[in-house]
Amino acid sequence: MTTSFEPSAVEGFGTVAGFVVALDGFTGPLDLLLHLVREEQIDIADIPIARVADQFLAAIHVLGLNQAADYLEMAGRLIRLKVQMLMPRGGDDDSWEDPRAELVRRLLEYQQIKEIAQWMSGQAERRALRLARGYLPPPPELPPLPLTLDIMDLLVAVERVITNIPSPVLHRVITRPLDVEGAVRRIETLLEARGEFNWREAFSANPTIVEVLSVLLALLELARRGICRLRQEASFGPLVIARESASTVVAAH
Amino acid sequence: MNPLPPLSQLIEAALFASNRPLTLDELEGLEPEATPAEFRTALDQLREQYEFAGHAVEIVELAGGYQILTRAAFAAAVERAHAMQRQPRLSAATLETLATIAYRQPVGRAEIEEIRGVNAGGVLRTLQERGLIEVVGRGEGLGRPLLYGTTPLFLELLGLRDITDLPRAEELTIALQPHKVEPDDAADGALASVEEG
Amino acid sequence: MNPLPPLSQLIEAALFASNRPLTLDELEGLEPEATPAEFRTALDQLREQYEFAGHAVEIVELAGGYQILTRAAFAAAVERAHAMQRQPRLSAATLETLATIAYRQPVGRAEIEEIRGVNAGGVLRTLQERGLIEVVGRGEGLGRPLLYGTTPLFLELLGLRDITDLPRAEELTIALQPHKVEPDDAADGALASVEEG
Repeated sequence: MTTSFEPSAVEGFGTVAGFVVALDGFTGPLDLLLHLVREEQIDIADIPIARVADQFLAAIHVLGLNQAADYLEMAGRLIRLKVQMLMPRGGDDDSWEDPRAELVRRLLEYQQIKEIAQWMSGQAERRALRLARGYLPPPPELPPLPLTLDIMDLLVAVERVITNIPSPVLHRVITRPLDVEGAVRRIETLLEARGEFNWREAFSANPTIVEVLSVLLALLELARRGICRLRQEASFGPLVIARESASTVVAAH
Repeated sequence: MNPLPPLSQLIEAALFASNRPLTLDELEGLEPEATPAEFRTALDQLREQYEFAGHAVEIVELAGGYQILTRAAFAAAVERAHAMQRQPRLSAATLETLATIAYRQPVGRAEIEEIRGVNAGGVLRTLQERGLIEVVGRGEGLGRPLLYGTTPLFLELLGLRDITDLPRAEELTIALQPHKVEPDDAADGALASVEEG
Repeated sequence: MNPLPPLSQLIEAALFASNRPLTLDELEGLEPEATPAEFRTALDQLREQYEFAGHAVEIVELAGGYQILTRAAFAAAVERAHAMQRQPRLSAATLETLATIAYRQPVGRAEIEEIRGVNAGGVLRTLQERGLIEVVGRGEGLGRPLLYGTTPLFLELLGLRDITDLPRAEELTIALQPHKVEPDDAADGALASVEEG
C-alpha cells in the first residue's frame, strides 16, 4: 500500500519521548491541563490557577510523570502563575494584565490542534478503507537514474543530524579502564613488606567495582607469574595472598 | 459500453503498476503524441468504465495525482480474507505534531514544541523517516532553524487532493490565530492577548 | 455486458489489494455464504469483464492461486510507471547518513548509529549500492569494524574537488559527535573518557 510504514528503527528511539503517550494517554502537559480544566468544567478564560496547579502537581505525581521534564516545566509555570495571582495588583484594575493570558492562549491553541488531529485521524481511517494495489511487479533492470544531490541538501541534513543527536541513555556503559598495572604494583609492595596478607587489604576502604576487578586481575596475573599464591581457607572465606618462593613456580599454576 | 481506447489502456496499466498517485505530467510520458486534453478524456473514459461496469476499484484524485483504489465498501471483506494487512494507526502525539505542521507550515521545531508543550525531536524524526514531513527551508534568527512542511505522502495518507482540502480555520470550533513565537521568551510569558487576529 | 455481480466485486477488491496470488480457499473467506461453484462463476465473470471491456489487466492463475496482472502488451507502460516512481532524490534518512559519513569519515557503523540514534544497516547498503560511500579501512578495537568514507562519485555529484571543500568542515565535524556521558564520579580517578573514535 501507498502508506504502508515499515516498522522503523526510529520507533525504539521515539519511545523515550513517547512513553508518556503510551502509558497514560496524555500527549503532554497541555493535554493533561486541558483534561483537568474540562473535568472541572472551568471557564478556560478564568482558570482558578491555585486549584488547577495543585491538581496538576497531584496528577503528575499519581501518573508517575514527575520525572518528565515537559511536565515539570509546566508545573513550574503553574506555580509561578499561582504566585503572580497572589501578588497585589496595584494601581487601577484596567491596566492589570492577567498573568494567565498566555496560558489561556496556549490552551486554546492546543485545543485546536487536538481538534485538527482528531479530524485527521478520522480522515486517515476513511482513507485506510480504500486499498491500493498490493502487488507491484518487480522493477525492470534499468540503469539507475542520475542522482540529484546538492550541497544545500547535505548541509541541511548535517544540521538535522546535529539537532537530533540523541542524549545518552542513563544505563549506557561507561568505559572505565581497569588499572591492573597499579594494582600489581600495590600488591607487590604489600608482598614485599608482609609476605602474607588478606586480600581485603589490597584495596582502599571503599573500593569501586573497577578497583576490585583490577585487584582480582592483578592477583591472578601475579599468581600466574608465580609471584604469589592464593589460598582460600573455607568456601566463600577470605582470600589469603602469600609470597611464593621462586622454586614453587609450577605449583602456582 | 465500448471497449477501452488505447490511451485509457495505457493509463490503466501504469496506474495498476503503481502504489502511489501518478500526476497528469507523469502519465503524459506514456504517450508523447497525445495532448493533455486527450489524456484527460482517456482518464474520464477509464473512470466511467469502472463506474458503469460496477468495478470494486475506482480512480481517485489524490495528492495532486491519480491512483486506483478499492471502494471503501470492500475493505472489511478483504481484511476478513486476510488478503491485506492493516496499517498501524498513527499515535496521538504523531497526529498532533502533523496537525501543527500542516497548519503552521513552514514551521520550526521551537514553535511546534511551544504549541504542543512537549519535546518534538523524536516525533519529528519519525515523521521525517516516514516521509510525511520534510525540511522546506530555514527560519530567520538564531541558528537559522530548520522549517518543516508536509509532503505529498501526507496528503496520500489522509486521502486529500491538496493541502486546501484540510478543514479551514474558520470551520474549526476555535479559529486558529497565527502568531509568532520567539523561541526563548515564550517561557517567560510575554503576555499575548487572546483577542488578537 | 451486465455490471459485475457482488461476488465478482469482492474478488476484484481482494485480488487488487493482495500482494500475492490468492487461492480459491482464501477467496472463499470473502463470503462464507457462497459456494465454491459460485466463486468459480464469479471469477469467470470478472475474467470476461476484463477481456470484453478491453482492460489492460487480466486474471492469471499462478502458484495455485489467482492474481490480477498487467497484460504483456503493456509492459512498456508498466516500466514507465516504475521509472516514474524511482526517486532520483535521496530520502531524508539516507541523506542524513551520507552527511554524517561525509563529515566524520572514516567512520564505522557503530558511531554513525550513535550519532543518528537509529540502525544504519539498510541505509549504508543503499549508499554503497548507489556508489556514494565505500569501505575505506578497518577500525581499531573489537571486531575491527569496517570504516566508511565517501567516493569520488559523491564529490562529483556535489561539484567538489576534494573532501576538504565541504562547507564548514571543521565546525560541523566537531558538532557531529555523539553526546558524551559525563563520568558520574570524577573523584574516583580511574575514569577515562569515552572519546577518541
